[in-house]
Amino acid sequence: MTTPDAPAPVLETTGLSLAIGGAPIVSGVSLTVAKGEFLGLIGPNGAGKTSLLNLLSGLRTPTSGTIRLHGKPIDRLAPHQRVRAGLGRTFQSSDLFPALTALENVRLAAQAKLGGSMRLWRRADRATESLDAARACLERVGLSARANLLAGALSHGDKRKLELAILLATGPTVFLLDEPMAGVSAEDVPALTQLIGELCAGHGATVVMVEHHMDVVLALADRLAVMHHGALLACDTPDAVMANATVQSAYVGEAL
Amino acid sequence: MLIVAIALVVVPFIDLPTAGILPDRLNAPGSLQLLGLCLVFGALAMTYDLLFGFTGLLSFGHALFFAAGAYTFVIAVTVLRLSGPAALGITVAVALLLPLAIGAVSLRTSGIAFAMVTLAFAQAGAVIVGQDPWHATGGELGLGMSYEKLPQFLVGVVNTRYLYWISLALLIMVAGIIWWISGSVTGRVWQAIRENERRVQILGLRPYTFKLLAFVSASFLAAMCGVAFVLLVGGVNPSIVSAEFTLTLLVMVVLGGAGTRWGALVGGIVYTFLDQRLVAMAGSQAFASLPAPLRVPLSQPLFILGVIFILVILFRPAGIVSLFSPPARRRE
Amino acid sequence: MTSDTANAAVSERNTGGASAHPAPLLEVRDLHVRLGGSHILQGASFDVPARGVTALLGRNGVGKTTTLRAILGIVPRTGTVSFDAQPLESVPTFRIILRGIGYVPEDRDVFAGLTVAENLALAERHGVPPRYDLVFDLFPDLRTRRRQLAGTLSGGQQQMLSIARALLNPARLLLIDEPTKGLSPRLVTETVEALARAAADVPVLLVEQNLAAVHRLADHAVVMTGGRVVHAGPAADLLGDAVLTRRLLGVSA
Amino acid sequence: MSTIVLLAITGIGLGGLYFLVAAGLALIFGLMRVLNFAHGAFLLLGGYFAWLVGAYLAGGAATVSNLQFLAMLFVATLTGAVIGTLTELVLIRPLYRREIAQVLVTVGLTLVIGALVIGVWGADPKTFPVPAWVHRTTHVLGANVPNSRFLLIGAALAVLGALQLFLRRTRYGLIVRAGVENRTMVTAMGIDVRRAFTLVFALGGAVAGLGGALAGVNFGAVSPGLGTALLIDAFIVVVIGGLGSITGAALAALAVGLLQQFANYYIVGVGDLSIVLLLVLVLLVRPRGVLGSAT
Repeated sequence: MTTPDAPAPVLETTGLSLAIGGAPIVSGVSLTVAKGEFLGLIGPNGAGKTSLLNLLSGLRTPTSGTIRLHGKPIDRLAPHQRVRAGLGRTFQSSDLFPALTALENVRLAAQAKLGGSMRLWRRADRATESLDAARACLERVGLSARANLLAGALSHGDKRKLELAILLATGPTVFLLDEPMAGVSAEDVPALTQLIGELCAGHGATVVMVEHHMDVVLALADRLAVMHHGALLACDTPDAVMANATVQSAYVGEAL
Repeated sequence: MLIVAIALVVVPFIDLPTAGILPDRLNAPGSLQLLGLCLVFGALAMTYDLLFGFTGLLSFGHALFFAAGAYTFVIAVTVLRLSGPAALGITVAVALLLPLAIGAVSLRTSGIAFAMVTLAFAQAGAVIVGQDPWHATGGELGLGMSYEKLPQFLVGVVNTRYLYWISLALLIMVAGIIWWISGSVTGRVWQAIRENERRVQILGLRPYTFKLLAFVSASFLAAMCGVAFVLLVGGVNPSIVSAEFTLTLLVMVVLGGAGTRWGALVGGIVYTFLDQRLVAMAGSQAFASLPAPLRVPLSQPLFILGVIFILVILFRPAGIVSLFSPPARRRE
Repeated sequence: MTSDTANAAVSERNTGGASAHPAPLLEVRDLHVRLGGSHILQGASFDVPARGVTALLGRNGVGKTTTLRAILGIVPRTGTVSFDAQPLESVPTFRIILRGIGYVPEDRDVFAGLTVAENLALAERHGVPPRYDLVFDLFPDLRTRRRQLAGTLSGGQQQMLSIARALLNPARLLLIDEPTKGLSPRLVTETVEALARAAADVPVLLVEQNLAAVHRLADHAVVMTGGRVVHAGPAADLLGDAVLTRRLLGVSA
Repeated sequence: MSTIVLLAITGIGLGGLYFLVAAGLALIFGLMRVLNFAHGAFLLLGGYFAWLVGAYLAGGAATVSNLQFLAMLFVATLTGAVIGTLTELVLIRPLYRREIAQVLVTVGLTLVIGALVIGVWGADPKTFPVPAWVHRTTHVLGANVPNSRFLLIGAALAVLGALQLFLRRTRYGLIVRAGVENRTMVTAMGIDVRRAFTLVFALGGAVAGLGGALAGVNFGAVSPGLGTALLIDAFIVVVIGGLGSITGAALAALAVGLLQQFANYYIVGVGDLSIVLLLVLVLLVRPRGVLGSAT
């Protein structure tokens, strides 16, 4: 499939599997994502999409298989080390730090990126370099006006944006987005879609996005990967995937 | 704040009757010792709150580090016959290394398991202190402090005011350090760990390291409270290593209001004061005329404190400091 | 797969229900659910008629499962829910169930450490004769596997056990959440046929992603988007209209 | 040889006592996820009420008849059951879904009951009357084993058997086993799981109360510190066995009892330390305990 002059994959999994209590959750997923590529990951509920992201970000340990980032295996890295290696992610549910302000939420991430979080003598409100970085990230998602509100008090749509600002602040080269539209009201979807498109393009980032809104996926993704029963059913251009009969029957439900 | 601090500093110069609230007139040694004890336990409760209320680590072994500070200092002065500064130096070393070792092991677990491992370590400490295999702790009887090597102003009942000031200085130091580090860059990470540990990892930070730092910081400060405690009461006994004592700390913090700025301090002071004075205040004549079914339980401070504690949990989960929170918040 | 006779039965029941307009069995009005800071249900309102299968449709994550859980009071909710004209808001979950609602949860939720027989025995109620004959008639596999631990059953068998548990007592309404999720095509067919037989006697509120299964079973359709109901009407009308289906469900039926 | 037999039987007896205390804790934690600190206080009250009845029946003598002893055990069990029921109804139930507060309220109850016991009966130990045969020894494989050990082993086996019967053969046992797996689903089957909560607290309290009386037998006296001392041992047993597992608690109790006896015999005074070490080791290797469940 890969032509000789194709760019080296940024993210590559080989035979990635996860079983919990003997039940297969992810089975033998081999996937490559090229530099700057936007991959949409779709599939019915329970197909193993979030589990796959958890394996990539290190929150779960695979039963077998390997993950390479920029050609180097990262299987032995803890979640925080993978983030430092450039693998950033967002979560499906906006479980931020509700008792901290929006700015503090982003600043923790900026601090982690800049280093020096382990400084007991350094007052948080005087750590200007991370504050500036955090403000810039809030600005880019359009949340500057709400910087000093507690994250728990933000509207759902703003929480999704804050989630993106935190991701930006960790400075990743690869974005793993888990259902960025979850719980977002229909009228807010187009604007958020546009924002995600701009952020990813602006960063030249490589993206893997799990999303159920097909219009969002089709608007953003270069390629679509379809999961079903934990396995990768297809991975191709959106047009080819939408025309694929197996995908149609599994995802759209024409099995009967 | 400043007014309260100044008032506390000048207490030993004020000769006032206290109408039975304190054991004696305000600046008498007995009263000053009780007030000092309140200040030390207030500070100790703050150190526990740094761990439990601020970082979200439920440890059942915090008393161990308080006791480690107290015992190390007494043993250094009395058994090893070291000078004050040398004893303090050894205590500081123990107060850093012991929590580093115990924290490094315990923090590999979390939640209830963490609570249980810390409880087990504290229990091991209690066993060692009680059985006294190296003839240093005085076993079940405890150990009185030898004052030979300590400065003269620490000795004798008439000098209780200096001990009171040391307690006050300790409290100000502990409160200041906790205020500073909880507002620090690292302090924000601790708060973040309490709120959502999984997400801290995804920021690229290792929660274990930060939790260990919180554990060592809180334990070190607790050990310093232990030093002030032995200076004030002149000795140690195994009750300060016991599991009950850790539970007492938990009660103080929750009673006052866990995770709030002054809750733990207020809880520590109120608890200690009631624990020490309820019996004496209850010794009045009106009390003696009560029928036995009322008098017997009311003569036990822990009974009253336990009931208050249960009532606070049931009806005032944010602790007694929430009684004084601005009414504006209730309006919304 | 869909036989002509079944189709006819569906449309007949459909028109019968629509023309008579009897009082709905279950009325949901302005239902809100907030969980962990997200506002999942944002004022959902719909009716479940006293006859036939009502399918609750919508994309993943729009709040279908939460709606069922909110009706039963498993998640804290505001708004009104009435069953047979009786309000359910302040009724604890177990009493809602005892009023005659059978529940088949998402992911089956059988008790893995209990045997099949024990899972069923748990559903038995004081003074209500359990309908073992009916259950074992629908799922003969369960009879032979009575002593097996439920955790060792296959996904399809667990699904059958979960449905059997809900059918053991006579119910006036069944809430069934994604019964075909994660099943192989053959098991999907079996499950759907069993449900069709069960639904002949009792009204059902069904959450289902598989549109073919919806086609086979549903008389009425309620479509949710973003925590609200955006469409309600006869299932045949919705599924017969490719443009509408694509717009509401984002898929081609 | 005789030493080893004596140590083994004594260790098993001690394990039996630990199991009696740990069983109720494991039962309550398994179903309700409440770490019940007041369990030691239930035990304490059971022990004191048994002593009260025994002292009254014995009329100043050091021994009681078998029937009188049975009455003491019965009263201890009943006391534990009553206090367990009241605790669940009055303190735990209003705090439903506030799990930390539930733990804290049991801490408060421990303080209250401990203070009451000291207030009413004083801080000194009270000699615990037992039937004369309990003081005698039985010759086993060359060792003279005190009969009290056999009493503890027998009681622990009886409780283990009764609990297993309850869990395996009764409808409430079925509800409890199902509730340990998935409380919400039990409710969603039309079962009032709160009644099971009360029952479990009553049962846990009953076993703790019985444990209190048998602790009186084991130590020859009851004292206000009895509850906390045994509670910590029971915590260790429950955590090693896997929180919530009755079988795990039984195995861990046996291991802890034996380890403590043998360690104490070969190096005086390390018994308590050895079980702490065992706990730390187990938790570092298997943070959920030997038979703990995965979630």
